[in-house]
Amino acid sequence: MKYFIGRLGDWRTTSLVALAVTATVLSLFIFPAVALAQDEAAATASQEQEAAYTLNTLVMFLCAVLVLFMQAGFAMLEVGMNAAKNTINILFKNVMDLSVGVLLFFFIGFGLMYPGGDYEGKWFGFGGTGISGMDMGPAVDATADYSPSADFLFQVAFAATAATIVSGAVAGRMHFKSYLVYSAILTGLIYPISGMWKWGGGWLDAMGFQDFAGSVVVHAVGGFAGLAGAIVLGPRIGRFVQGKSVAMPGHNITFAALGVLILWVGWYGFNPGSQLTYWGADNASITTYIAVTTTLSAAAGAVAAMVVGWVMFNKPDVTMALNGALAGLVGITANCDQVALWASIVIGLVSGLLVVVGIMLLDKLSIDDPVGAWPVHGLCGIWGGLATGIFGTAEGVSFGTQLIGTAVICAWAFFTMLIVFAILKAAGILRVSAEEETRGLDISEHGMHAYPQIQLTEDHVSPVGA
Amino acid sequence: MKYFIGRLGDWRTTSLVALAVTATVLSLFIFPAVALAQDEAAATASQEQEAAYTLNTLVMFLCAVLVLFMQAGFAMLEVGMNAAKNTINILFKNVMDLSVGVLLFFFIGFGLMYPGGDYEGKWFGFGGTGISGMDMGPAVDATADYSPSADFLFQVAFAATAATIVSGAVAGRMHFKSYLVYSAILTGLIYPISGMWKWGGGWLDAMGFQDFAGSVVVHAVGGFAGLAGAIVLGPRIGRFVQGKSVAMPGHNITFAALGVLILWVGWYGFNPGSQLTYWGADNASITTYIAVTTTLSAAAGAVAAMVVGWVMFNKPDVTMALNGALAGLVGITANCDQVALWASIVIGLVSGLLVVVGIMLLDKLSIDDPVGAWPVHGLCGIWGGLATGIFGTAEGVSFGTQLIGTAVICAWAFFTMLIVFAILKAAGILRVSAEEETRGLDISEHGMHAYPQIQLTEDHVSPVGA
Amino acid sequence: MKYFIGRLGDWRTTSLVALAVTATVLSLFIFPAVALAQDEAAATASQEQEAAYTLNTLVMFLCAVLVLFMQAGFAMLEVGMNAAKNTINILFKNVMDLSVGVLLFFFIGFGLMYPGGDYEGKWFGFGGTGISGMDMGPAVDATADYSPSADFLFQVAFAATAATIVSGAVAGRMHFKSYLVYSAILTGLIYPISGMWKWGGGWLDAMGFQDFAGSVVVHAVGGFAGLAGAIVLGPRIGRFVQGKSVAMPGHNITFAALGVLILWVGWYGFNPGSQLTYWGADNASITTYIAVTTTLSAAAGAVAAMVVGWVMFNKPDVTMALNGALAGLVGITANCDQVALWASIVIGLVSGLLVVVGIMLLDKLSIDDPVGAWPVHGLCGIWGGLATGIFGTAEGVSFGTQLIGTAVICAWAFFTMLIVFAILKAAGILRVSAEEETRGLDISEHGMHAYPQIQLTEDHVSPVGA
Amino acid sequence: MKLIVAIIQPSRLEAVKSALTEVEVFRLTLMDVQGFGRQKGHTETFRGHDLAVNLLRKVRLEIAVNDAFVERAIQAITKGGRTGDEGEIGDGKIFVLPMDDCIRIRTGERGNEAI
Amino acid sequence: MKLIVAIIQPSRLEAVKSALTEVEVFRLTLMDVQGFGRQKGHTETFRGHDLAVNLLRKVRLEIAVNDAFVERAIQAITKGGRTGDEGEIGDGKIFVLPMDDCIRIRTGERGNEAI
Amino acid sequence: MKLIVAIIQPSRLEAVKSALTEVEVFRLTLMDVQGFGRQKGHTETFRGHDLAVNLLRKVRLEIAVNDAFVERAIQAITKGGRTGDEGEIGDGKIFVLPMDDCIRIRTGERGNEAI
Ligand SMILES: Nc1ncnc2c1ncn2[C@@H]1O[C@H](COP(=O)(O)OP(=O)(O)O)[C@@H](O)[C@H]1O
Ligand SMILES: Nc1ncnc2c1ncn2[C@@H]1O[C@H](COP(=O)(O)OP(=O)(O)O)[C@@H](O)[C@H]1O
Ligand SMILES: Nc1ncnc2c1ncn2[C@@H]1O[C@H](COP(=O)(O)OP(=O)(O)O)[C@@H](O)[C@H]1O
Repeated sequence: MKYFIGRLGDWRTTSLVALAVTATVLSLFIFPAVALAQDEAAATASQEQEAAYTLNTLVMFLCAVLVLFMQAGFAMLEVGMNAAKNTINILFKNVMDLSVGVLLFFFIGFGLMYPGGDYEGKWFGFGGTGISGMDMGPAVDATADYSPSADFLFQVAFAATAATIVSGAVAGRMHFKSYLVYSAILTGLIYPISGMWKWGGGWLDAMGFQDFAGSVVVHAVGGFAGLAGAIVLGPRIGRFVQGKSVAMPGHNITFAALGVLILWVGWYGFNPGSQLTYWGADNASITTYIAVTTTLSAAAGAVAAMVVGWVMFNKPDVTMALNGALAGLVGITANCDQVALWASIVIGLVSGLLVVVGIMLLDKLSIDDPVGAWPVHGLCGIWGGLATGIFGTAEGVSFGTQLIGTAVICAWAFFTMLIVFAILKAAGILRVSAEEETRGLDISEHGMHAYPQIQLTEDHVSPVGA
Repeated sequence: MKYFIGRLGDWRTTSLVALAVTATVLSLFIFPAVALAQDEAAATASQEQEAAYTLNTLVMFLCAVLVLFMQAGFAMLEVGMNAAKNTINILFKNVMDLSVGVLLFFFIGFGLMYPGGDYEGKWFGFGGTGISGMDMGPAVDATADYSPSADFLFQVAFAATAATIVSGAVAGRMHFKSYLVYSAILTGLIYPISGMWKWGGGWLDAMGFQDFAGSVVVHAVGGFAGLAGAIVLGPRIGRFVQGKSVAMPGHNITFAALGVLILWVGWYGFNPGSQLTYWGADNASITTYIAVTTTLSAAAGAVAAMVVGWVMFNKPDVTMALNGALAGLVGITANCDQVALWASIVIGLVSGLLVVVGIMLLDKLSIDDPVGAWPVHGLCGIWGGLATGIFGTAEGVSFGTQLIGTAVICAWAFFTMLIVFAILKAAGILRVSAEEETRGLDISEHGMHAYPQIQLTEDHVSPVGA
Repeated sequence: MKYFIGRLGDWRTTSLVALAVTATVLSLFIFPAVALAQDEAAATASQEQEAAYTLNTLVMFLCAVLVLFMQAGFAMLEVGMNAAKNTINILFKNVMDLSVGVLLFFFIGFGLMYPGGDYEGKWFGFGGTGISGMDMGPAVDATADYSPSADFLFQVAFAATAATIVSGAVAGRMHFKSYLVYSAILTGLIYPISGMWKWGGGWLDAMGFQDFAGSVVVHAVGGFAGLAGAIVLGPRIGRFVQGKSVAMPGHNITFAALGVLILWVGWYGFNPGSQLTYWGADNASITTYIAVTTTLSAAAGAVAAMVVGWVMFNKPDVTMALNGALAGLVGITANCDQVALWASIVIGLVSGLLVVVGIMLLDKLSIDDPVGAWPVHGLCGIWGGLATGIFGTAEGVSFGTQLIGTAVICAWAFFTMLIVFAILKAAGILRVSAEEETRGLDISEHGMHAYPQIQLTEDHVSPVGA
Repeated sequence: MKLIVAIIQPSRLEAVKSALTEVEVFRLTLMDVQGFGRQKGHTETFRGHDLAVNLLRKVRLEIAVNDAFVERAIQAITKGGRTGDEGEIGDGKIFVLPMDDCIRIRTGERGNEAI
Repeated sequence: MKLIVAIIQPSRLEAVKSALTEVEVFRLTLMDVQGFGRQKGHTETFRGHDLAVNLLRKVRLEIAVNDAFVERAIQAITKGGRTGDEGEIGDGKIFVLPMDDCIRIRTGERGNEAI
Repeated sequence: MKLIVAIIQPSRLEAVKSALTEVEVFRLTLMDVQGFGRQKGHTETFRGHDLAVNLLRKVRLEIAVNDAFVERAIQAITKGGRTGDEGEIGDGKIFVLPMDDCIRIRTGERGNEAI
């Protein structure tokens, strides 16, 4: 009987996935008609327009590929910074963030985030399922800046990034099925709704809030969603002993460093790609300018975090430097198009400092965020939003507006996800049992070892003084 | 004496490589003349043609780089899914698939696959060694769509992909030198010949067979060559005990997942790149449309395989989801340019289901394919070919033709390679001894450990009931 | 007291980093003015110029991203080829080569390397700090070939490559802080000064010395700087026992192979990207021609090194093949634009042979270069420079000039770095103590294990005969 | 002199070490082992196959003690080694072996002083 | 009571375990070890260097038994542990050590019952 | 017959092996272990946290010898096992255990010949 209910429990949640499948089948009858209707509409465009459309579309496509590559970076970073016994679980979550994310963003998210001109300045809108104006044949509208498919690909890569940030913050103790539910809600609802406020032409955009490539819209959303998860879940067993913070070292720093280097590379899709139109000397110039500010900030972040860590802990700590590079990347994301080069270095230096402070702050508050998702993406996401107000040179940029926009989006992500996690907790499917956690999610959730041939030791390290 | 013969045996096969070297020297006297003759021929082209040529060439180049990156993906996937004691061997095979493949495709393969217009509708042709119409200087023919070098680079990357698929299917028991022989034959002969039938303008192309980016031409060829290898070699020791299939877990799932994510990324070169001409709003639009169908199918494949695996084995199995993503990618490869978005999701879902079924089928048949090369590339390659007939919207596409083309190419790859492997077996150089296999190919073939500092356990897991 | 001095020692060197930070603050007051002044200067350009500028800039940007990705390749290769106990240290060095390198190249290096037209034919010049003619807004000069930011990004990626090559040669025994000093000097001074001689329009360029993408300017500089480091540092403990060379196997060959495959892929940015202008059928054609020679040489290098290794050591050794592929890539780098295809194969074959010879030569000389940085980058860098004189077809190329240019640059890198390393040695901060070395740099320098959950064995292998 | 060999749960290592410290046993050698006993193993899967894992991770302690310390060491291990209040199947065993001699390598001391 | 220590070939582990089960010895502890004996090692290479690997992978079993079980356990290990019919050099050794006491941690039981 | 168990520094392994070879002790089994003794551990860090690592890497040798070889084996290990001239804290211990029997698995030989 108990067994039967257990199965049911599984089913209740996997049925979510089944739902997505059903949605597919339903849509079978909707899409083709739309597509055919638009077939004829393909407008004729001037030669220059044609060239611009071509180039914008293809460069955006290549940038989207770089952003998608970041999934590998996140996977490696998160795996490396956690215990070996949770490796399968983390990899699985990352693959599913992307896969479930793609499908849900396709069915719901894209329509919510880019509802179209009718919803300008609004809080909410829905432009329909799938990708409007998208067709398998010739360009629907060659006078547009780029193809709708390139746009979708680029946007879905961003959505998957926001989702995957959380994975690291909740590592080691969350039920896999609950994670799937979370992931679906974030990419299908939470992210696109606040994303619409800015990038979909919603109220924050109308207000003049600026966030070029998503320090706030993407990273802070992921970071604060992760914080909500970390708080509701509570720390891993043994992470705080009698109020004292105990390190739980990651099992493979090579993977972690590889992950960061991949993320750094992927960011060249994330930030420069967000220019969206690259055609023309001016656009191309700005696109590469963005790449330079991004690089300088990342480098400054790594150096600052190394120095700060060195001073504070008396040894140069590579995990700090790695987090610092990411912090610099997050911090510059909102303003990479509009700050001076010196400012990009300052933004990176501050980001590198902030990430160390953020990690220590969470330790003080006894919040367990295994990979530092909040310090990197949440805190430096805020910093990116505010730095735009401080160093930004774009017309109309104002610190006040930046403050409001940043605060609102962070609060949105934090509180909605707090509710989602709280509901999952109330339903009793959020956190695995202590025994399952101790054995590791790989065995308890997936019945597999990531490294079956290696005898791993886990308990032979103790906090100083114990 | 015995020792001497042993050395001779080595030599007989390494001499194959020596042959390639000799071929190089011979060609020294052929190429320069050709090149010089064409030097003057460079035609003048209109400005639009020039722009198109430039953009097509450069985007194809970048796509080729993405496809070449897939080599890293295959290496990581195959290494991760096999025992640690065969790691060096697998890495070596992958590096050599690429290196030997590049040289042989240059000397023979490219000429066989693209023999030129004279062989239209034919079964066989040879356009000469090297790259015809290729020159180090200015564009030979600027009215062409793209440069011959870009074309060669793109095509050679595909050939290396076909070759490397097999590596996983024959892992753990094949002599390294035999593998080199196989690899040379596949990239030099088997793949280019059937490739010519379709992409070289041969008889299948004339018949109307469609395979956009190679579900059949590349993946099914690799998959069925691998199947032939797996059958002739027989299973690894301990893989089937008294008719019962025994799992031999891969030693590092992190590497496997990294490999799949790299492959996913590389596929954006494979499929969208196969558009070949990207200039113009229409082409650019289709290129990115292809990227979207590819993404949707991969995501659907991963989700479907996860769900099916979850239902059947009662636990979500990440190796299934990873294989499912690849399956979705293979399934959409033939038709990514001509199916509706909903259809791409259906194709992915079916692929995800098929790959699980395929893995179980091989187990039933006691065929040992360590990484699932056949279920992923062979079975879903067929599915991709047939799905083109079902969901395809291109003019002239017909299920019957798809069935014939798919069957013929699969049979060609399977039977020719069956013969090659059988000959190697008859020569006694196909499979290593039981003792060598047990110790692992790394030590017995290469005298090296991949992880010399780690004490690896191998035998401490037994099948249920034993 | 002793403790206090120890702290001071740390501080003396970390203060170097602090200096960089100060420099930033100073520059705050210089940059904005420059930027604003140029704001208005944006010239109008013809449509064709505009298209060329756009395409050149964007393709250079993408190539720069590929070159930056090589950092991940170097990190993986070097980590994999060394003992596990030095992993953190190597990763940290690689991340810092990039981060410190970016900042120093920005402040000093770029101005030294590209001082501008006034310094044509000279030995030395300084064009100012930062990136001249760079602006965050529209293109400063749309009649230029590409944006200054794209240029900077591409060049800084090269500088970081030169720096990171050394990391492998000095692995396992050098103080981290000394490495930071070295890295800053190389990217800030040594590399840009000799780089200016050729690429900055200096005296070697005026003389007709040719080095397309940097076999000499980048790789030989890194290789010889590494050699200087390896000599001054002396071999690792246990590497040469009574004059006999003892292997110290790398701990993870999978990482090493992944690194090489990433480097191979990254090289498509390094070599083809060095065409700098890609617009027009001719440029595009040459760009991809370069990609093909690069590919052929890499493949030939891998095959040659495998065969040579197989003949000499009686077993196919994957580390030789991997080094061979890199050797082929280095050898073709100087001349990839101007040699015939057959020549590119010959260059690769010779590179593959040379790398094996180079490794054995260092062993004979009792010089310990853990990853073979000198054989790969130094020796094959020389070969690349000379091969340009042998096989090159560009106008004015001469073996004599190549010989001079190659010799001068190698000597420059070798002797200046010899001095730098000697000074660090005299200051007593170059090499860690024997005890620290034995325990590994990860613990002694960084207080961290890369793989804390794995029990690693180190001493259980002994040289034959011992 | 006795050599005490104890097979314990990895999760009890810290507790056992504390308990031993309390009875003034400060020195020991430990290694990772795999145990096969009454405790049930679990089932793992890989690509749809079930694998029975009967060998469970344990930690093996080796403690050389003078005769006077034998009983307290045993008590300490028993106390620290129990999972929960009642102990659980799989908590392990202690084996007491006679020992003829003990030598400290550094000094060459022998016998009781060397322990 | 005896403590039987057996060093065997990793490839014979399954056979030894079956043989022990047949004679009703169900509990044991095992660990991975490296052996140095008459069996020749092999040569490894790394970048053109030969390395002699004299230390070979073995598995070490530790089995506490009552006196009545000693002989059967020895027979079972000898039977299961031989490679091929004749056995091969390197098949390993069995050491029988006297044991003074045995304690089950969970219950505190001692002596023969605890084994 | 005795079973000699020696806990040594990993860095002394080669020296101990040579010294044993000199006194004609050719066979042994070794394993990686972690030791806890008088030698101080070190402090590690991870993201700003200090971790005390008290368990230090050691190698454990197990050597079955006939009575006549016991003393020389002990001397050899003591000689080879010392770090520097004086030895250092942490150089380890040798435990000598009585052994009732020894069996060679391949041949079934027992007692002194089997060692
Ligand atoms: N007779 C024995 N010989 C060697 N090891 C034993 C013996 N009995 C138990 N062990 C070790 O103790 C562990 C726990 O034993 P088990 O029978 O599972 O539980 P319990 O200690 O509660 O009886 C086993 O996994 C094994 O490692
Ligand atoms: N005297 C010994 N002391 C400790 N271990 C031994 C001893 N003799 C043999 N062994 C172990 O048994 C293994 C096999 O021994 P070996 O001499 O190679 O073959 P055989 O058992 O056939 O005599 C060795 O690798 C070693 O681990
Ligand atoms: N009584 C003991 N029981 C078990 N192992 C011991 C004992 N004493 C020492 N050891 C082992 O020997 C190692 C060295 O001991 P330690 O006290 O640090 O130095 P020393 O050997 O110089 O006294 C320890 O790490 C431990 O592995």
